[in-house]
Amino acid sequence: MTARGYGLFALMALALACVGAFQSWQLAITILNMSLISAIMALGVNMQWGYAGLFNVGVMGFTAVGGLAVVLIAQPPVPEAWAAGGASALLGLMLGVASILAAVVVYKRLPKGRLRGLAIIGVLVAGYLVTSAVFGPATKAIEAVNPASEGYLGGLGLPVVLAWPVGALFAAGVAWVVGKVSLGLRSDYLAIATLGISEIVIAVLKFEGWMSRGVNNVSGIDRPVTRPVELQAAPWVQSLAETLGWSVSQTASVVSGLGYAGLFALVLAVLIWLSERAWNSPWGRMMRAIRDNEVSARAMGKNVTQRHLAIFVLGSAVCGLAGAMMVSMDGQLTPGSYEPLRFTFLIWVMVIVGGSGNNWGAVLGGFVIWFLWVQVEPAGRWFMELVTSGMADGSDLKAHLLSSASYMRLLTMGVALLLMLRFAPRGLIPER
Amino acid sequence: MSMIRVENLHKHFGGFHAVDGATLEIAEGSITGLIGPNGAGKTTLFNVIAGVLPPTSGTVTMLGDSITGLPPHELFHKGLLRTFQIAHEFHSMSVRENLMMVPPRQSGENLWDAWFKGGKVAQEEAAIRKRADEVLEFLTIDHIADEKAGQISGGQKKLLELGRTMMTDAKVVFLDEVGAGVNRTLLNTIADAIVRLNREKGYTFVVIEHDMDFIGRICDPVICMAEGKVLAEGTLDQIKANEAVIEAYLGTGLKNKVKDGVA
Amino acid sequence: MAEPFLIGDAMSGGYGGADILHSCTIAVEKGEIAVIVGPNGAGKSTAMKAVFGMLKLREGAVRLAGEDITALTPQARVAKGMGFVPQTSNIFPSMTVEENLEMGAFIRRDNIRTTMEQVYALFPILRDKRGQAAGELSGGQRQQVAVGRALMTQPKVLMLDEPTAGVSPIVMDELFDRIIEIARTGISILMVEQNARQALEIADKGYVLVQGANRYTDTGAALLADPDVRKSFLGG
Amino acid sequence: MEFLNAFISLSNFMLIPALAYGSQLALGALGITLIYSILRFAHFAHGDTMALGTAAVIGGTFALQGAGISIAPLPTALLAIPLGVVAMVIYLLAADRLVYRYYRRVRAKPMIFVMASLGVMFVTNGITRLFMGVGETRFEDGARFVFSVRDFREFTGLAEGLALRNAQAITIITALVVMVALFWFLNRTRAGKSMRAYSDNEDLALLSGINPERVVTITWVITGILLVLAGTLYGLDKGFRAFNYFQLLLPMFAAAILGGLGNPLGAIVGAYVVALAEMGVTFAWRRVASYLLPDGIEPSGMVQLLPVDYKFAVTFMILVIVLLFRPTGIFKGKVL
Amino acid sequence: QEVKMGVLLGYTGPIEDITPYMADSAELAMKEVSDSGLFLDGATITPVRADSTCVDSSAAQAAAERLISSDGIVAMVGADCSGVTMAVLQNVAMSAGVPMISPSATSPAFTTTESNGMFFRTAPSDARQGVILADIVLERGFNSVALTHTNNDYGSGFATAFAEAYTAGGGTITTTVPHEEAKGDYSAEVGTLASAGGDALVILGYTDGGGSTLRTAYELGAFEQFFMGDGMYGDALIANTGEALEGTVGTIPWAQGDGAEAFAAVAEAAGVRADSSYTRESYDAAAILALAAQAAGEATPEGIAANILAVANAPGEPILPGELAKGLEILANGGDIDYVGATNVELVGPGEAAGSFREYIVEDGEYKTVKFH
Ligand SMILES: Nc1ncnc2c1ncn2[C@@H]1O[C@H](COP(=O)(O)OP(=O)(O)OP(=O)(O)O)[C@@H](O)[C@H]1O
Ligand SMILES: Nc1ncnc2c1ncn2[C@@H]1O[C@H](COP(=O)(O)OP(=O)(O)OP(=O)(O)O)[C@@H](O)[C@H]1O
Ligand SMILES: [Mg+2]
Ligand SMILES: [Mg+2]
Repeated sequence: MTARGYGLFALMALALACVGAFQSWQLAITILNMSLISAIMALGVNMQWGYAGLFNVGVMGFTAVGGLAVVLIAQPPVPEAWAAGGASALLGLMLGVASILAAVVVYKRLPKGRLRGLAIIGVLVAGYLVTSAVFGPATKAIEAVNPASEGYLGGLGLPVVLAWPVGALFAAGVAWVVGKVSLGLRSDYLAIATLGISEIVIAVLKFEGWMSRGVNNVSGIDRPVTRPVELQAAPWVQSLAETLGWSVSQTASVVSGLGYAGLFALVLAVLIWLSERAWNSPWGRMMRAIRDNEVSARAMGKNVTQRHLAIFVLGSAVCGLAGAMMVSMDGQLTPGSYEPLRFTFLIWVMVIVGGSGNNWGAVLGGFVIWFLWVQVEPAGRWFMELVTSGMADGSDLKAHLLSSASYMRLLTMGVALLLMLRFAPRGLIPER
Repeated sequence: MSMIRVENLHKHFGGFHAVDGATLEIAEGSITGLIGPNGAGKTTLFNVIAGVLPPTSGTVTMLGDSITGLPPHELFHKGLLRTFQIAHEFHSMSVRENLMMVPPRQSGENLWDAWFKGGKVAQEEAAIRKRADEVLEFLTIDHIADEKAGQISGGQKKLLELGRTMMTDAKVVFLDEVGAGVNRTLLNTIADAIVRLNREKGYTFVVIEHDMDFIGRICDPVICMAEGKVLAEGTLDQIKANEAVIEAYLGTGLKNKVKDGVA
Repeated sequence: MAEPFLIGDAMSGGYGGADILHSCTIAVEKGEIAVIVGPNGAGKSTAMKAVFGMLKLREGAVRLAGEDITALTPQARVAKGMGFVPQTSNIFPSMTVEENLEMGAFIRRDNIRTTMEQVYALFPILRDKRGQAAGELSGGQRQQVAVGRALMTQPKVLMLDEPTAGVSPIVMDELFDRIIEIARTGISILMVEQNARQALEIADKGYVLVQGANRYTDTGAALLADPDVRKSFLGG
Repeated sequence: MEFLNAFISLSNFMLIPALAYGSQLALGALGITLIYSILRFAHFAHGDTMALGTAAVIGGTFALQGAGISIAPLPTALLAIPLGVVAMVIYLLAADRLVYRYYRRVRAKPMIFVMASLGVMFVTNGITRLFMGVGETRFEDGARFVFSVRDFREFTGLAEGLALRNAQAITIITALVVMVALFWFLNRTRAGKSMRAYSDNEDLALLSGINPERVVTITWVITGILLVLAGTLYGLDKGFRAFNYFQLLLPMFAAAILGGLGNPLGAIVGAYVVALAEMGVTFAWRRVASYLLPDGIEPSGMVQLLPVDYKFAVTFMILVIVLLFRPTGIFKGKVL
Repeated sequence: QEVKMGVLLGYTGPIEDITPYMADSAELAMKEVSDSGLFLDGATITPVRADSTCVDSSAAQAAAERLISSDGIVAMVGADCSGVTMAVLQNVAMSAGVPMISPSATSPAFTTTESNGMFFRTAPSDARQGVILADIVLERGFNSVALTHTNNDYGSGFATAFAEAYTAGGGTITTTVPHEEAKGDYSAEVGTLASAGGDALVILGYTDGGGSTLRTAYELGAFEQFFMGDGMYGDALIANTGEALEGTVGTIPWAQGDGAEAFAAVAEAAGVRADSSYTRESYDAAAILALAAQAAGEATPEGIAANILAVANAPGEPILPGELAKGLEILANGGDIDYVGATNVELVGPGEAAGSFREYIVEDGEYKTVKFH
């Protein structure tokens, strides 16, 4: 990293410290924790875009898949639901997979031609019918089990930290399939395909209630760090509060938040070490070559397709990991909240503003953009108050402007984004 | 055995037959010149052989094994290298890095080694770097080794194209107009290098060029293509004497040779 | 002596970093052919771009018919009657060959049909390919389109950066022939060439550039006759 | 008779709405594709600029209504469109001067433009809401229907009815006219060709005497016209709500990309495909089938390809499948 | 003395069109309390708004954290959507010990979730409304209906409750189709609903998606009779759907008596739009928080949390909107009140509200009360 980089990170730390000093330490840590997660997501996207030039606009889908892993790993199983239809739901799933595999076998075995097309369609239709005959009733039965608070199969009831690597694996698995299907597409076409697939993933999460409770959300998921409410009772926290002269609840929140921050920072540190080392090795040189000119890289003996798939899977796994971390911090999975603007485009903004092709840039971007995303709201209000301060009290315009202050949030975000892009068009810490 | 054998090869773009039943043979150890009018299908033929384009029909064999339709990276590992007529540099990488990425089977390209076997990777890197620097010096572009390849002059890009083929051991090298835009004095040096590589290391070369001096200096035999087919084959002198080749390709020199006309 | 029709006078400048051109001068008289030769990376293309205003000069001036045009934008220079074929990316790849030629005549308001016929006569292959996207052409065909596009402008001075790179001998001869003809009609030609011997044969004036500076300047014939020049820059 | 009923039912519930929706998408997608091909970036601010433009038209409409001017049975908003166009062209050009021009000068990568357009999107989002608020605004006046279901049933005596709203009819007609005009402009006029040339090779366009700033200006003017038209027609048909316009962004992009980016014809075809996919794949054929099947046989289920739950997923699935077979869109599009 | 209360709602995002009116209503109650001069020896309440975004729970948590630890609010009205509300409750409010009353989070999950007594809501859970609506539909002789609901926990929970009661009562649901908000075009959904048929269409959603569905269904001649839930109630719906809405029957939590009218009058006097979704619930939420502080005699989170149930439920003097001053006075004198408010609030322990429902019918472009349930 350059001096400029260190300087910018120092500034970022200063900004967080100011939040702590002038607003509150709880807020500073809330922002810090989500910034760490955002930084990890940005690292994942940077691997795909910055290293390989893959335009993945399906980040949302991979994050959500990672989140689902938390539910499936950490939630306690629902025995009634398993009894009601667990076995047949699984059977249904397997039938579905089997029919797809059968179609693939048909595709590989039969010669090209009309017969093959018809055979594939036949296999798929038959598979669909059989699958839905088994699967449909099973899921209905599961969803009917205590729908207000359960209505799904639950998870395995394992420790929640285990869900993080599993989240990464889930995302990697989905990415492998997605990559196999769509990596032949270039730039914007890949973008829209991945966007589409991520929408499909969210649709599945929303509608397959037997698995994720759908739009009814899963809440109260186990946490990797003791919750502040429980910490408040701990004697050492109380004595710490006394030493600091803080309230117990504040101390507990800060301690719990720092616990997450430690875990997340550890993950981030490992990831960035791996990324930096890879990026500065012949592997990184090869990836840059592939990004610059695929045709030429192929002619120089690099298996572009395979490398693309690998980096796509790797980057998506990192996004999935971040998604799992986020869900386990929130303690809930809300499929309805996965929106492209928040979970895809915002991450892209982080990567580009931070400096694509530079790991530290992406990390800094994650911090800066998340900080802004949260803090532009008071800034916008403050600005509105400033603007209207000169106006006569009770004037209609003033009233209108003040009541519209909430819309300053995105407006301020836009202005901040434009300013940063203007003064650092290649990113805050650009690729060398 | 012939190094490359192309049999009745067709490549169609829509209704247009860019390569239209070409059959030719490249002898092992030869430096074969490939000439022909613009649009004769030379580059297209290269692209099909090198796996960039799938053939419409026909076969290509290398040392007796079929390589029809193999992807370019596999062909590279079989020892088939090529340059591009329109330079395909890695524009955001330095000139030296452009060369250093070429050698195959670098252990540092494997993530595991890159992460956990730093020593081994560093050792390999030093060797590769040395070789790259030698190539750069030979091509007289060592002073721009650290420039971004996207920002070097047109001729320098051509040299870089050639340089990449010198970074690894090859069996057969396809050169697509490496000379176009390259200074003639330097081109002579390059010609000598090609001959040397051919003699000392036994590389086979196939060379597309429009500069007859260059062809004459290094090539034997010469194949002339036209309209997707092989028009004539033989030594350069035979080709130069061929009426059809003269009409389609060589022409008879300047009409207004001396300005303000002597006549 | 009166000032040449077009002159890039003592130009210094580069792409933002260190200077590429060091007080480099190139000029062409009305109706004459000037040829620039030199090793790769000498700054020939850079000098051409500088004359055409695509590069900011740190020092020096460009004058056309006595008028200082140093501050003009490239498109203003086009309006003043200058035409340019760059060395690379010199066609509109997704437009058809014919549209490429039309774009060459963009600033003309008169009938362009006859000029287009002349281009087709010069490069017959283009007539066959006129409905095809230029990006799908072979390397030599593209080069023909590029030159054809510049000819369509009917400029007062035509600047060509390696027009013959990649074209077949027969087309190259035609092209040089045509360039001589054009020059005879009073148009000035300034070109960079690596097919230097053929080019200098038809040149009224030759420049040898090395590392951004003028090394030799003389008539074409004289440069051809100079053994040093031949050996170092023309391949013997 | 039965067949007619089936067809009317199909038209009423699927064909006409899909055609109208497709036309609205097409106008939007055309703008996106134009900016993509000429200025070379994906314009994320498109949806929100559409909202702002429509807001301007609504302002004008209310002013006209206040002055008692109307062109009933046509909606007054049509009269206010020129005003909206002028406002939007000024806005877009201002955005270009303040934001995009700098990146053109430094030759920034397309992705930087995309991010800048996201910034513009946020800003526009705020301005629209400051100006119009967030609630739903209806500004349609004049007659609502060319003919309504009830009129149609009475008139024809058929069991099934068919509705054609004024806004739908106007949308479809306008879209057709605009498409033809745009094609003529791009392929036949000097200005149009200079735009295509600029999009192909900026430097060379310069060397052909094309003034790049002029090309950029024309592009934004056309975009302004297209997006105000699209936004107004959409608003007339479905009511104005700023957030809905933002949501339109994805289907519009889907249309432009599916058709082949940078290809105007593609944008149009893509838009209709997206619209039909959204409506058609999850369409329940039961009602239509009940007319076509012989008496006595009633379809038992919904006769539906897929449940409506997956409506959006299905649209994207179709998109992905089409792209797998045509990797650069239905009509060969550009790749940056 | 100044007391700060948070108003955490989604001013941007999918429900941005109803939140401004909710916030206005909540602030109306706070202003009423401040203006009375009776609140805690002349203290005033300053509302502090923050954006919950409705969908982005991370941003919502940060906003709530800022409200609590930086702005120093003692209680908050909010949040709105169930997902963000749960996140704020579990991760911020509970640990900070700040009570929150949501005017619109209707998910059944809140009934059972542990909250340390920090979570309340003024919107009754959808389960009961579903049953009541089902009865109304059957009572009116519609034995076969098509059902569409907005695709979130509100819509899906409501639809489940409705369907269960309706089929149990002998009705047939021809099909159930979820719809997304803010999509503009609902022809596909209507096409499916029409194809399925039925004597009427039941729409459980919001003004935007539900309203558009209703209008589209009417204009395409798919259905003539509609039933709807509380989420769509409001004059905006009448303005936007016009004659299509005529004859539509629906339910809404409503004070039996003068509560709702009283609220309408108060709101009109203050120039606040009262007829939008969840404005009544928002007013009530803010009023209860203020009254609870008064009952505690101090504006502290603990005090407020401890007194919410006491002021909201019987026994005591019933208090309607506009009568907050009266309530404050009674409490100051050590009396007991039962806040009735605009929606007949009855808090069944933390996390659950019970209330009465009004059955209304739209006639001549107005909502007319049929009866109370
Ligand atoms: N993608 C394509 N689509 C359509 N036609 C093509 C395509 N690529 C090449 N062609 C045509 O195929 C013919 C052969 O082109 P090719 O590049 O092989 O010629 P070449 O012999 O290498 O010529 P040159 O000496 O000019 O490089 C040309 O006429 C060209 O127009
Ligand atoms: N866009 C650019 N940015 C930075 N440096 C450049 C750029 N283009 C060229 N250069 C540098 O300027 C020098 C001169 O380049 P120029 O293209 O003028 O050479 P040339 O004489 O035309 O060579 P050639 O015969 O190979 O075309 C080279 O060293 C090159 O590295
Ligand atoms: Mg070629
Ligand atoms: Mg050059």
